[in-house]
Amino acid sequence: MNAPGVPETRELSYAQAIREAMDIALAEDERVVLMGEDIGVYGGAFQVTGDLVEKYGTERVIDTPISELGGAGVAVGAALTGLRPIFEFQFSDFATLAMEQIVNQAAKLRFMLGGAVSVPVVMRFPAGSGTGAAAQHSQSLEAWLGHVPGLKVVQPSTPEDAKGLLLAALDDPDPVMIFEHKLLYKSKGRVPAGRYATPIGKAAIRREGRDMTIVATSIMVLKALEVAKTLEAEGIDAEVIDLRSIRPIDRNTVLASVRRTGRLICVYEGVKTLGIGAEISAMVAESDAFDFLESPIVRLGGAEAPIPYNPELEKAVVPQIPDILDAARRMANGQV
Amino acid sequence: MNAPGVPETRELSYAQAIREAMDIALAEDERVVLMGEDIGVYGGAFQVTGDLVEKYGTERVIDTPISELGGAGVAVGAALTGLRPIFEFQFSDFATLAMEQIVNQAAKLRFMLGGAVSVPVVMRFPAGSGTGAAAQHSQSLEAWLGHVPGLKVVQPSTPEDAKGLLLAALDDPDPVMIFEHKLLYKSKGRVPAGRYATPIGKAAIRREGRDMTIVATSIMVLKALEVAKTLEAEGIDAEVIDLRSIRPIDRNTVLASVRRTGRLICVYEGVKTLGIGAEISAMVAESDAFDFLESPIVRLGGAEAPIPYNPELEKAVVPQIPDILDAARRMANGQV
Amino acid sequence: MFDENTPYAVRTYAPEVLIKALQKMYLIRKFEEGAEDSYTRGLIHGTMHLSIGQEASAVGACMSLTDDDKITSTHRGHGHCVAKGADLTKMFAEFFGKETGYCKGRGGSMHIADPSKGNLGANGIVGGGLPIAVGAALSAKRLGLDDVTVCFFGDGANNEGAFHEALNMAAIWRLPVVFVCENNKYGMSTSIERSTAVKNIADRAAAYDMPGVTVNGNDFSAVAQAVDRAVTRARKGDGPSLIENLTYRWRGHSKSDRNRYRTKEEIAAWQARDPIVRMGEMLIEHGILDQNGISKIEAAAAATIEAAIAEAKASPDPHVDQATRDVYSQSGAAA
Amino acid sequence: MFDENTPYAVRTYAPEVLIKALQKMYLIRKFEEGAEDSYTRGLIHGTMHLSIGQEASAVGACMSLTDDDKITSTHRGHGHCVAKGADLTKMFAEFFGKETGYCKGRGGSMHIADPSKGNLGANGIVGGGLPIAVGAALSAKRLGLDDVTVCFFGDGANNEGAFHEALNMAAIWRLPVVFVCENNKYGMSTSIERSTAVKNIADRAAAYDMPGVTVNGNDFSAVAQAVDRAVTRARKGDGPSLIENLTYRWRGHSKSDRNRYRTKEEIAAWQARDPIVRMGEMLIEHGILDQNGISKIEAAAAATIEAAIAEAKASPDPHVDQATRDVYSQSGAAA
Ligand SMILES: Cc1ncc(C[n+]2csc(CCOP(=O)(O)OP(=O)(O)O)c2C)c(N)n1
Ligand SMILES: Cc1ncc(C[n+]2csc(CCOP(=O)(O)OP(=O)(O)O)c2C)c(N)n1
Ligand SMILES: [Mg+2]
Ligand SMILES: [Mg+2]
Repeated sequence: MNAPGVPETRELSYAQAIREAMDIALAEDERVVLMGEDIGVYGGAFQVTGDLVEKYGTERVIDTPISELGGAGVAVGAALTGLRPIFEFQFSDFATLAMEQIVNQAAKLRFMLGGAVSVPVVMRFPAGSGTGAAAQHSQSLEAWLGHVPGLKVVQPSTPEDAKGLLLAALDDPDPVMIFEHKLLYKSKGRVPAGRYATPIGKAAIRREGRDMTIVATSIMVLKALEVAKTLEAEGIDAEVIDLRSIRPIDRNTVLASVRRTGRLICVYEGVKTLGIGAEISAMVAESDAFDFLESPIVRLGGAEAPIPYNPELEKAVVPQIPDILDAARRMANGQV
Repeated sequence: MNAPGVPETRELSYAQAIREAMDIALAEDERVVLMGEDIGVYGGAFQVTGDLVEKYGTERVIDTPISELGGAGVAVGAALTGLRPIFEFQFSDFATLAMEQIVNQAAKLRFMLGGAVSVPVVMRFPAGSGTGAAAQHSQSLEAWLGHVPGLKVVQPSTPEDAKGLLLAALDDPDPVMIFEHKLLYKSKGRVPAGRYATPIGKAAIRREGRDMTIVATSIMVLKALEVAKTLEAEGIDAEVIDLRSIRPIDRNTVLASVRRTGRLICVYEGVKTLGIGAEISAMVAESDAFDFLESPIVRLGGAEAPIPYNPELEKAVVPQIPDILDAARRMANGQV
Repeated sequence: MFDENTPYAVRTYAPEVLIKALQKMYLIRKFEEGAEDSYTRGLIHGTMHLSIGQEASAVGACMSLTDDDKITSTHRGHGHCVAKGADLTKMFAEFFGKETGYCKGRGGSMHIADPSKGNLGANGIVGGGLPIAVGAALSAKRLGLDDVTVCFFGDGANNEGAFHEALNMAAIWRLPVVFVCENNKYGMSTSIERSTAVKNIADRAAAYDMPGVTVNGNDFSAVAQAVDRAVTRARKGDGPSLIENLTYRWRGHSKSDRNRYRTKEEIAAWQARDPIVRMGEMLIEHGILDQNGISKIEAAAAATIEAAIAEAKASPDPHVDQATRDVYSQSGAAA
Repeated sequence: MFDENTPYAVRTYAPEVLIKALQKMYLIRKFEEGAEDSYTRGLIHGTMHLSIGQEASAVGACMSLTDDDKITSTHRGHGHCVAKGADLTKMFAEFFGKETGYCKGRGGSMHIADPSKGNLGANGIVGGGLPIAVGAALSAKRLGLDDVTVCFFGDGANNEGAFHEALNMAAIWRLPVVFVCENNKYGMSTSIERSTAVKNIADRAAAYDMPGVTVNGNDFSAVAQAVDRAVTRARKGDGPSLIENLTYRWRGHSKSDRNRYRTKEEIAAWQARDPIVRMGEMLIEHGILDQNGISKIEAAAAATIEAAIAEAKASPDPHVDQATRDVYSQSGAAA
């Protein structure tokens, strides 16, 4: 039993937390439908939808043909006319087939029509490397969508946020894109029961610190927290910010932190060039926080290469704990 | 007559220069084919291919059906097996339909196959706003492709470079993406006759200056040069760098300039957030040029909105000369 | 009263309904001419795609639709918009980039929409509306409404992957959507013979196990008959259909077209098959109107358009400082 | 000697060619079993898609191809690769992520290619190979070569827009490409009935004005016959064809499949129609091999695979400091 007012929490995996959010939404709101490839009886390629089809039927948990452009477009059209679709791309890489509908239609319809409509579609993108699926199944393309006005783009790193951001996305009248790291699906954490929403556009300070700010996204948040723990033992006090939302970006939280610490490392899995860390760095470099910077801003992003198959190579092209640790130590020692 | 060794130049439009490059390539190399929608008898939506179909026939200047994904994929397959296709997207916006083939196939095949193949395809993307064609015909999505390892991405701003970069792209064994600003097609400049190649990956200092560095892309280079002229009269000496290549980026030229001037403004038409200026800024902020910076780095990019139809609104959402001038003056006066 | 030679439309619709249809056809014609004229006068900033010659397709296809039924349209969408009941002044205002336009000047010709009348909008992306139409039909089915969606698209669009994916999904889910292909023989400069492996686009219906029919798209009655049947079928829950209206655009693709890919003779031959003239003849033949009545309708349409243009021209421009309004539902909600 | 009941393959190919085909079918089967076993032993890092049960389709379709002819393959591509003559050790080496693998360990199971044998590679993107195959056929035509491209894809891929666009272009340009659909009844968990509006995928050929034929994909002779005819047609310049091989995958879609969407009975029924057994029976019936000969072939295949696995396992891993090699042709050419 919980104390009154304190919400009950349970230990859930990230995938379970997402499923719970969908379950709540399906139960509460007849307009909610799930769409995607093999999300029905198969339960989704990563078992995120699980057995929801048994509870809600094939009319609400809809297996689409392998037609990403058309499927996403159907979700857009349905959102425009009264449904609340949650569309799953089986791997975020396949969204490259659907950019037209996401970017030209979902993102722009409201604006192009002078505000006459809105497109409350939610799309989910299992992303990232680490599963040995090679270059066409391992990309992190969230920066693309972060570049597109009209969309909102989030990257939950914890089960609690995975649930809360999905429910927030469903409440949102505009299209919300959720990038989920495949390696996080099995990660566990405390998740409040029932309905709650994690605000879109707010970063979370996962660890306070005075010596440097590490802004991380998605799975890199977990790595950064590990690093911060090690650094603590070395007398270095790192603040770790989980960006959570990459469109809009929580400018205030990041800038306030940098003003306090004077040092910034950005850690992200997407390709370094033009990745999310580029924006964070540029945002700080053009702000009044610039004057507080005591050293160059370091970015640790993915290598300038597709993701290789061999597991050792695969690890080598995305930032790992030792890379972050090394960068943080060098920064603390004024070696950047 | 020209002096010996000095190549003859003529005044050509940007579109004519591109056509001349294609003409040279078609004449020299049987493997070169042009592909795209309405590039034959219509001459291309922007009259870039013009009458090349009359000279080379419909077997080499190939009108495709309205099938961007398939068309781009055919070009990739053809490049893989011996042809040198130049594929034109009618508007760069329609490339959103073809990202799969560009990003999953063209960019990655060489790497995924361990270097066993290369994909010498050239793709041309008429981009940008200013034609009153509204949000689905006016985007600047070059940052997307700049984020993709395996591609090379250039943005010529002059007729000379438009020709030289296209010929360089054809010489290149790897996929090269050329973003052409629609408003530049009619702009004129001196263009050397015959065959020459403008190196991919090299920026051009269009104007030397000591007080600040303005890094601009595409049509913004012309605006920046105008601004520099005005600033000169005010005693402000701006260096203007035409980035030309956004993948790879010419780090050395940019950093050396910033080390000299201590100030940086990035001007680009694409959406500001996660646009090319984000990368330029971050690249400088993480480099040793950081220590030379005397003020925050300013970015002037497209507004966080789709491109509106109304011409005044349309102008309002991309950087204009007064915006750049204003930013430069404020920077010179230490007001940033 | 009617015999087997009486056209479907005359058999089916009341005289005043047919007169209204003719009025709409004239309004479209005059709208397009007014648009063209405005363009020539420099009132239009962008491009435009005129549907002169295709009026029977737009009006015929909307005959059995209510305001709850949806349409999705194309870059060549003025006719569909008028047929679905749009306000002409608001259309011109949009065209002129005015704050009073359907899109508040943000969309222009290629994005005019009127959700209040079930018009989900023109689309600048060839084929872009096809999956959206299927989505609208999915909504109707899921929400238990009996709305039907009519999805307009061109012959050029039929080679887009979106066409294939959309028709397949509509078929497997038996959704209430009618695909109306306006086959005007060209996608921009590319003839159907050069772009499309089949002769009739309706032949592709078999690949989606749905009825496909090719009709004379300049014959109002034939279009109305084919679409009515498909709409009835869709409303009953029997799934989608594909209808191909053979028609022709008299003008170039857009304002930059030099008409190099077709002959003057071809254009003249099609102009001789004017769908509006044909409709007028049918109404005269069946005693519904006389020539004088038709002339009055034409004159009234011209006057209506003139007034709409004048009113639209005089209406206010958007505020430049609101250029980024309406990107999100709650302003200022994002970056 | 041959009568009308003699299967096409027996009539057409020399005995040693047929024996070689059976050898390849066994090599595929043993390759897949070896792959599965290696996976179970933890030698494989990623996923894999096994083609056990589909061997007749892969081998039959490659019968009339030379090393200059091209194929494009799919995520379920091991069989095609072996059929097109790949080195088994290099295949396993790739599978194990080794520097000696076809892709130097960069690609893995879903990207094995062997350009030296005309194999343009597996593809991780469903439908991704279809336009690429058309491009290869365009090259052949433009360069005046008489190479043909065989494009393998699955039933699931037939609902991708890429399928539609690729078949249309191949048809209008009369390109030398043969589309071979391996219809194994499911795209992952989604049956063709639930995903596809037509019963037979070959029925969609009519939408591209090309011949379409559905054959028993477990009957080596039937596959070879259909594809040979289509290859001949393509080589003569008469354009593309679509062939649908009805077959079945015995294993799950990939290693994460719990087989919830099909019954044990269905799987057993298809296992009873083993394409390799059928091929063996045909060769016995026509006096080309006896049971003993077949057993020897099977044993030899098993031994070959075992040796390939051993050799592959023992070969060197890539150097981690070369993780970003081969992104560009000239190393260090970009960012
Ligand atoms: C995806 C996409 N590709 C290309 C274009 C450029 N474009 C606009 S209209 C058009 C021709 C369309 O032909 P069709 O569908 O037959 O319609 P029509 O213009 O004949 O009414 C083209 C190529 C576009 N807007 N969108
Ligand atoms: C564009 C794309 N969408 C989805 C997937 C995930 N996926 C891989 S194989 C597959 C099923 C393919 O079915 P089919 O084409 O019938 O081939 P089969 O697996 O049956 O051989 C799916 C959905 C993918 N790899 N690419
Ligand atoms: Mg047309
Ligand atoms: Mg299958």
